[in-house]
Amino acid sequence: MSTVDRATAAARLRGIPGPGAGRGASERTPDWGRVALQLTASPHIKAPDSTERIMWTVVASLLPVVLAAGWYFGVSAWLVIGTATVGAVGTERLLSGGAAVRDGSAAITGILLGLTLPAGMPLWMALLGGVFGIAFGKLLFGGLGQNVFNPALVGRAFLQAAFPVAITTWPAPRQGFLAQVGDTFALPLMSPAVDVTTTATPLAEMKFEGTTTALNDLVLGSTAGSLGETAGILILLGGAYLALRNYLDWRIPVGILGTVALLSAALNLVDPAFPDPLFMIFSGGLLLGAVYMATDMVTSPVTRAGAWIFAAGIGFLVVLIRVWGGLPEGVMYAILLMNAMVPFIDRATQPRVFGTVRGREGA
Amino acid sequence: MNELIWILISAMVVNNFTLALFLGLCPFLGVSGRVATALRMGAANIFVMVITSLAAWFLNSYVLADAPYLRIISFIVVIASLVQIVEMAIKKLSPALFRELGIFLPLITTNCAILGLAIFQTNRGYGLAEGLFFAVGAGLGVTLALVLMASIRERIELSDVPALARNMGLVLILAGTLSLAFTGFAGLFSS
Amino acid sequence: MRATTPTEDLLRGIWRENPVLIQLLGLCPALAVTNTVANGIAMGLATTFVLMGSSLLVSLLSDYIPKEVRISAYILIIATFVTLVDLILAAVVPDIHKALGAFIALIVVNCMILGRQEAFASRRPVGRALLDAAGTSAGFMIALLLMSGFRELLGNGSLLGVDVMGPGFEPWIIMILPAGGFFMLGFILLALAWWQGRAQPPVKPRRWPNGVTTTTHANAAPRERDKVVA
Amino acid sequence: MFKPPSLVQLPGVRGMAARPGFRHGVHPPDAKELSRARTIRRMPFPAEVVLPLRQHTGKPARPLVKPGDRVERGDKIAAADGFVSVPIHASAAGVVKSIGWWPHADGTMAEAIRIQVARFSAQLPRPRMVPHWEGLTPAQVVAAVQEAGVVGLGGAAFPAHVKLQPPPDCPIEFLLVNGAECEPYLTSDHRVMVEYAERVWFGVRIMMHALGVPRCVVGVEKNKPDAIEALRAAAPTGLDVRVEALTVKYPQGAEKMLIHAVTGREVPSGKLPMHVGTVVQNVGSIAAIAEVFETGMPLVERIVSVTGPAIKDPQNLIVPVGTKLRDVLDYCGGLTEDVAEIVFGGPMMGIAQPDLDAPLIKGTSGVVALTKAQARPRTVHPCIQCARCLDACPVFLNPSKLGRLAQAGRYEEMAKHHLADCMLCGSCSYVCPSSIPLSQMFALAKAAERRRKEQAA
Amino acid sequence: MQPLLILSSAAILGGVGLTFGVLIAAANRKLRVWEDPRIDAVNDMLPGANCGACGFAGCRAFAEATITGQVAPAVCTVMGPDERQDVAAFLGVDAGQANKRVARLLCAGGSDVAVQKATYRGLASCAAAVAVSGGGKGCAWGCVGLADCAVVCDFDAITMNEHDLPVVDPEKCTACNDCVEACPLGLFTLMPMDQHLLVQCRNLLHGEDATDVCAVACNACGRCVQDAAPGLIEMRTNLAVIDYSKIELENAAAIARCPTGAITWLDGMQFAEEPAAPAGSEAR
Amino acid sequence: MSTQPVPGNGPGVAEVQSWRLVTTLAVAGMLAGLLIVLVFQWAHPRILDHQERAVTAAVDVVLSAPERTERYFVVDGQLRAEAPEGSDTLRLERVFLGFDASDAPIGYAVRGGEAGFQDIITVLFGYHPARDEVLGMLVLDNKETPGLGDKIVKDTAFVAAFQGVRAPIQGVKARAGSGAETEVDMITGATISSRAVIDIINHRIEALGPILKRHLETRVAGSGAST
Ligand SMILES: Cc1cc2nc3c(=O)[nH]c(=O)nc-3n(C[C@H](O)[C@H](O)[C@H](O)COP(=O)(O)O)c2cc1C
Ligand SMILES: Cc1cc2nc3c(=O)[nH]c(=O)nc-3n(C[C@H](O)[C@H](O)[C@H](O)COP(=O)(O)O)c2cc1C
Ligand SMILES: Cc1cc2nc3c(=O)[nH]c(=O)nc-3n(C[C@H](O)[C@H](O)[C@H](O)COP(=O)(O)O)c2cc1C
Ligand SMILES: Cc1cc2nc3c(=O)[nH]c(=O)nc-3n(C[C@H](O)[C@H](O)[C@H](O)CO)c2cc1C
Ligand code: SF4
Ligand code: SF4
Ligand code: SF4
Ligand code: SF4
Ligand code: FES
Repeated sequence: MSTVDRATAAARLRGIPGPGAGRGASERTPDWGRVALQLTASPHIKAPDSTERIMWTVVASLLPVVLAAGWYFGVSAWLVIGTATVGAVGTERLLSGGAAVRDGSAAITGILLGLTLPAGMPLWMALLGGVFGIAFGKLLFGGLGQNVFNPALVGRAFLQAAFPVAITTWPAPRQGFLAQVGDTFALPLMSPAVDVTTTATPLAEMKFEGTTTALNDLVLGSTAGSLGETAGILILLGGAYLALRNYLDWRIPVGILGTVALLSAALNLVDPAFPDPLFMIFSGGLLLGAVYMATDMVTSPVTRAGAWIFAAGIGFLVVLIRVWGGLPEGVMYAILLMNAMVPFIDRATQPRVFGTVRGREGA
Repeated sequence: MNELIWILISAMVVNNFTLALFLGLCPFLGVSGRVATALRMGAANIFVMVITSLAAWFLNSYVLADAPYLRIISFIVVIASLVQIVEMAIKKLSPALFRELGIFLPLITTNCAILGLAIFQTNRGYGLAEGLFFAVGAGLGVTLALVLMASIRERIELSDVPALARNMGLVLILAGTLSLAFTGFAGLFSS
Repeated sequence: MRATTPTEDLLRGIWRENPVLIQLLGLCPALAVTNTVANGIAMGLATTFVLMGSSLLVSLLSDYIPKEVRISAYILIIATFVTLVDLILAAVVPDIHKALGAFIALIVVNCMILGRQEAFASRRPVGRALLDAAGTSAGFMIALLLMSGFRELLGNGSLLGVDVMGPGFEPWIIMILPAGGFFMLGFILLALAWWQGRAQPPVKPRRWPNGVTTTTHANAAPRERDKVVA
Repeated sequence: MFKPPSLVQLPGVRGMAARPGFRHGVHPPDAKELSRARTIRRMPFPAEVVLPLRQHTGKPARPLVKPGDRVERGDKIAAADGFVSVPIHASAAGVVKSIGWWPHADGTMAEAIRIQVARFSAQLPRPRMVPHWEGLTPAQVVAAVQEAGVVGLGGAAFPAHVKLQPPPDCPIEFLLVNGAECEPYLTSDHRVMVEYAERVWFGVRIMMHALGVPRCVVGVEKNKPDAIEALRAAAPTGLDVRVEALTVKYPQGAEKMLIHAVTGREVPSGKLPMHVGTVVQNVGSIAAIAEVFETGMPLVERIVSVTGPAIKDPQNLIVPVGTKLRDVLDYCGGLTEDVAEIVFGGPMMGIAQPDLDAPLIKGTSGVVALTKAQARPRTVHPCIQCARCLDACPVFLNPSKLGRLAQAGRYEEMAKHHLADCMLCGSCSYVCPSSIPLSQMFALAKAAERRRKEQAA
Repeated sequence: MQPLLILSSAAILGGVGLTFGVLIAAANRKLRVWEDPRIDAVNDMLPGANCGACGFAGCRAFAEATITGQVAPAVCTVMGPDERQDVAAFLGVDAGQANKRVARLLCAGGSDVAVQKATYRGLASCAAAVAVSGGGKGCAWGCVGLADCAVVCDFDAITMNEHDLPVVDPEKCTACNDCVEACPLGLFTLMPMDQHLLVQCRNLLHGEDATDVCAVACNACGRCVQDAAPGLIEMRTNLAVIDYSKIELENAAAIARCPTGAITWLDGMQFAEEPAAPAGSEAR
Repeated sequence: MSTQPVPGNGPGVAEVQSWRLVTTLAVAGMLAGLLIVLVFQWAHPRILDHQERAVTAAVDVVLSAPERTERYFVVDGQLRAEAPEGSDTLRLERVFLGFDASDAPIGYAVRGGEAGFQDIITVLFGYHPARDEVLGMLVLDNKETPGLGDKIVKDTAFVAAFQGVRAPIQGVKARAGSGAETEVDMITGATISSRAVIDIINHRIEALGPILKRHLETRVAGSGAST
């Protein structure tokens, strides 16, 4: 208890016209009323790049790929991508609020997830993939920046394991813009009807028939495959732009593609039955994965040495799974597996601190 | 030799005990909080698995040839007793090593992965060498899963994990995702 | 140890200390054989038999077992019951025996069973030990039913083999894969945490010394003392 | 090119030839054009100067005067308290008003001597003995420098005489003069080099004499070509001195980076420049030392850049130590409407001021006023592991990891990740796209670790 | 029935049991290591808060200390009286006595009565704010109100009131000292509940210099020094300082003439919403 | 933590007598062994019975319910009715020859196993060597992905396709075949498992075909002679 009522004391303080004025004996002349100064810790200036800017730039760089997907597979491509994005962004909005959506990362997740799906995928599955990827691949870890696995790939891996048939039903490209390339509008939880024109992907043909596809077709994208994987040139261009702006680490795509090229060249030399490097690079989701998915900074190592190891690991696993594994394509698994290794790689490749000798503490 | 290597790789990644066969999950969830601990647990696991493989081979070849129905009970009793003795020996001979590895030994004894190893080895009719490669592969696989999980959990510890995921829920989702990622190895070298 | 009432002994294992959902013990069977309800039930029954039987024996014999060979002796007892179950199942219901595979044998090392012997049966009279075993088994069974129910429903569209989701249903195959087992248990644990957290008021953020809130530059706004600069 | 033999040969340094830069670092816009071309002017005396007793690293000075005393400009009013301490001199003639609490340039309250400046009495220093440096022993030079109250003017205000007395087990090979001035906006060192090149060389001569070293290198960033030219033109013949043009990069002026840039040597973690055979001194400090031996004047004024987009009339001023921020701002035409923050020092490492009554002290190298647009609050996102901070950190730490640890309050673990090597340069915070206040968290962690160690001791 | 089979089975398992019985028995003889089982038992009974209020490195260390008789169980202030009794009974010792102390704040300058010079933006932590030029509070000694203390308190004893001052709930406070260590300004002190007089200010300014920055600051007017029992309060560096070694001399007269309310008579909670009428306040 | 070596200075810890350890385990072991073997005595015939019935049922399926079957062991490239002395009957490969009501041989039931997608797939199939025709197929054991690879068991169209198909079988993509009588449509989404089944059959036929052909000829000739 005290002798002075706080309210009275406060009133006395405020009753003075303008803080600082007419305060009798005080020798200081505070002008707290004149300048509203702000206090922040140093540094007091800041580089212009922000997380939002990075993320939305990535979204923008993906738009050509999305457009190309429409050109190859018709309007259902956009429907699939759009639905996956709605699933991802909607979940983020619902569970962590509007501010979290504004940073743009959920939009990337949705678009990239969409780009890894086949054109005829029922929309409810695409939606479910987006929801699962964001909810259990990202938000459960605490949201942006905290996740261990690439959320888009978590969503896709979930779909692949849950609906393996639907996700390996590849419509042929260029069937006409409005063509019905799959049971896009299958009712939620219901099986898609399967009477659509499908083709094998170049990798499936390689694995199951032992035939390769002409490089021309691969580069131009006139092959079956997921929505984003056929537009190789656009992906490379987008990646180059992002790398120039330092929005992605060039070491990762270079490392992955380099490892794949090296390994497959070596195998191809030993036995020409193994696919050649260019086929390996331009087929399947390797380009999309190497340029846009492995480079997700959240789920890739922070150190430079780590980035090389990570990239080499992905390249190796891709070749391993494609050549000796049971599945025709391994990019998604390779990236997820290496995502799991990232915390360990980061631990093992801490930079040498200035003025110390590597391996020894202190100097 | 190829065959042996295949056994090893298969037990390590393709049919990973933890992530594909659901063996030894309790310690997998319990001791995967720190990388250092996980490594030691993994080492202890490899050690016990090798002992188990040897013991199972010996029992199968010399004691149980005519009484297969006594397998489960003999395996487990022998393993448990052996491990208990080894544990005591380590505790006595090298307290430092005991602190590093020993405390995990009892945890491992009562662990599905160990008995599972003995049973699978028997069912598949592995000989001594095959059994050893199988044990080492399985042990390495368990270690791999443990270390991956531990390094991930160490990282997660520094994240803003939502309150409801603070119990093991998130860890199980993680294990599920890891398990999904490991399906990428399915069918490896089988075609 | 704190004294408990018989009811407590029975109920504890069912919910408050549910072996799978709370203590995370006995996970291997809980995940491995719960892809169909039938398997789940069979595993639950087999485990119940083993747990009840060994609790009974351990409780009876604990005074005669020297501490040094405690674990070996308990394991011996458990393994005997497991072998019996194994043989009986193989003789009576060979299909289920085949579906459960090695996991019958692995009941021996189900951490939950040995845990109950160590923690309870060896220190308590027979009646209480049986009550505890019954409770724990029931808890285990509940968890198995939960897991297998959801997994079979989503993964196969059926329950106990009976089609319930209609003919057009697209099964979520992941649910009967290993990953689905992990996910399903994860979902259940998350749901439990959500349920428990719902009842309590939200805990205040505890971020110091475990953490400094960093969402601030903007966050400082509510604390802005405009009154002093106005 | 001058290559001193390496004392500490670190593997990983690759016996590196000197190169005019260091690895990592950042490139903030240097914004020096605001005041770069303004010649140094002397500011008139304010009505009152406030001289805090703590203006240097080390123990605060002990007051020698009491309220009511008359003091002349240059009189010693507070004495050094120990070796790592320097005296304080009256920066204006007048009457001691009081000795008590007053806002300090570091934002807190501190004890200060306030002098009511006598408007009409002589403000020229009393004629005093000018020590003739060539006749002095190094020890006498050191004593004179301490007595003149000279501290490092590069920012840390470390007593200059301490550096002039390296322990015998650390042989010094050369003097390194820090003319990098890598902080954006600041131009005071720049102007000193352009306008007082002769004085700088004179100071160098004295320092070399005191240290007994045969060589001297002056490091200047390439964005000050006129300074490099002026120094080279005025370079004394017969001395082994050299002006090195350095890459323009922050924090080129940090002594470890500077040494690395000039010699390729790395100062070992936890060690000082003298352990790699050099002493680093700021050009301003060198000029101040020169003044001691030119005019006998102790350190009572310093050259300050008053600049920034929120200052109406940016200037380079000679300011009496203890002048209040308010008076300096008034002299520079005042603040613009959109001022948000006033910083003592540069914008990268400077200290924001809450109070216009705070005095400029010996270590205040600049006053920078920033606008609302620059200091606008930014949303802090979680770390997205973009690794920019790793690429920025000049001492190769992992700020991202350190930041996560700091957020979790795991300070002891941070120490294992070399928190102690962080020099709080702010490069990591500057580049972080998520606007995480990394260096602030590190400062906090360092303070907590220090406290923990003290408690443990 | 095949007697041979039955016999051989029994023999096999009997043999296995025998072999390992022998091995374990041998190992047990040669290799056993002993540790006091009571440590675990006591450790199980302790609250497990590992708060360190007892002065030991965690509960287990405290358990060891109680067993060796170094400390009485009551030194753990977190345990309830029943649990304390349990531990004491288990070890057959006396539970001991502990005087209830609580954390008291040496500042009353909430945002309603104290001036803010500038707006701090940055980490929402007192330590961080204080490191940035003192956090912008007019009084350099006063509480900056960003709740470091409330966050460290493991017992939820501290809540921030609407004027951004921490309020300690004496019921919940265990005097663990965490808040004392956490406050960058050293504003907390642990005080026995049965002492009432407190100068809740640390401002070293004099007169209006002090009251200009905070209406409830101690302005060193000296009235309390005169009114209190001689020698109980002393004016040191512009601050009234109570000599707690003479605290038994305290009475509420000391606060009667304080012009700012800096000196206060505590009974229960500090900054209670409704100030309880203190004994002797009628004397005013 | 205070850890200190005994002997016996811990309060309340008495020295355990070693013989008690030994006897406890030995006696417990013996009792357990007894109990188990008793139950085993009861269960064993039943288990064997189940196994036998399972084999018969499987042969029934792939040979379309033969009237009776004969069992042969494959030894040194020959079919023998009796296993050679001292060999492990469980490890030898067995084939079954089925006869219809008119006692004409229907074909052989042959077992084979190879790696599928996850693990080994074991298949029993009926085969008529003279006509080079597969009579039916049954997957005995597989660990293929439920819902995907296990369609090799559950997909009735796939299973039915093996009745009457000519060996060597060719697996073709669903609806992509030319209608040739050697073609079997593989299961979409389980190509690997389907191919494994086909491969197993082809490989077994490759290995055993000539042997069976010879045996059938001699058997028919022999029985003809005997009739
Ligand atoms: C405790 C201590 C002792 C120091 N001793 C010396 C010294 O003997 N010689 C020297 O050249 N510098 C010495 N320094 C000064 C540092 O090298 C450095 O110049 C000073 O801290 C200011 O550095 P900055 O402006 O880069 O922050 C010392 C610094 C500290 C904190
Ligand atoms: C990040 C950082 C940047 C610095 N930049 C400069 C600078 O630009 N100019 C400078 O003279 N000193 C700078 N310093 C201080 C120097 O490290 C060093 O202390 C100073 O040059 C020593 O000279 P002094 O004692 O005469 O001040 C910087 C220090 C740090 C930590
Ligand atoms: C989780 C998972 C499990 C799979 N299991 C099997 C399987 O059991 N059998 C199989 O043949 N293919 C399996 N696959 C392989 C793919 O479905 C593969 O694409 C398919 O075999 C190729 O067949 P298609 O050419 O008809 O698309 C599995 C794939 C995944 C992702
Ligand atoms: C270059 C780049 C690549 C990205 N790739 C992905 C991706 O593959 N999948 C994804 O979900 N988010 C991606 N993001 C967005 C974001 O980093 C991601 O959602 C985080 O993992 C969420 O914490 C990417 C962002 C950038 C800048
Ligand atoms: S503040 Fe520290 S961690 Fe950040 S860049 Fe500078 S030295 Fe590195
Ligand atoms: S710069 Fe910021 S966001 Fe990027 S890694 Fe460093 S702390 Fe994380
Ligand atoms: S932190 Fe302070 S208020 Fe909380 S219990 Fe400890 S002493 Fe009491
Ligand atoms: S008492 Fe100290 S720690 Fe608590 S809010 Fe005030 S300044 Fe912060
Ligand atoms: S049940 Fe616990 S490890 Fe398998």
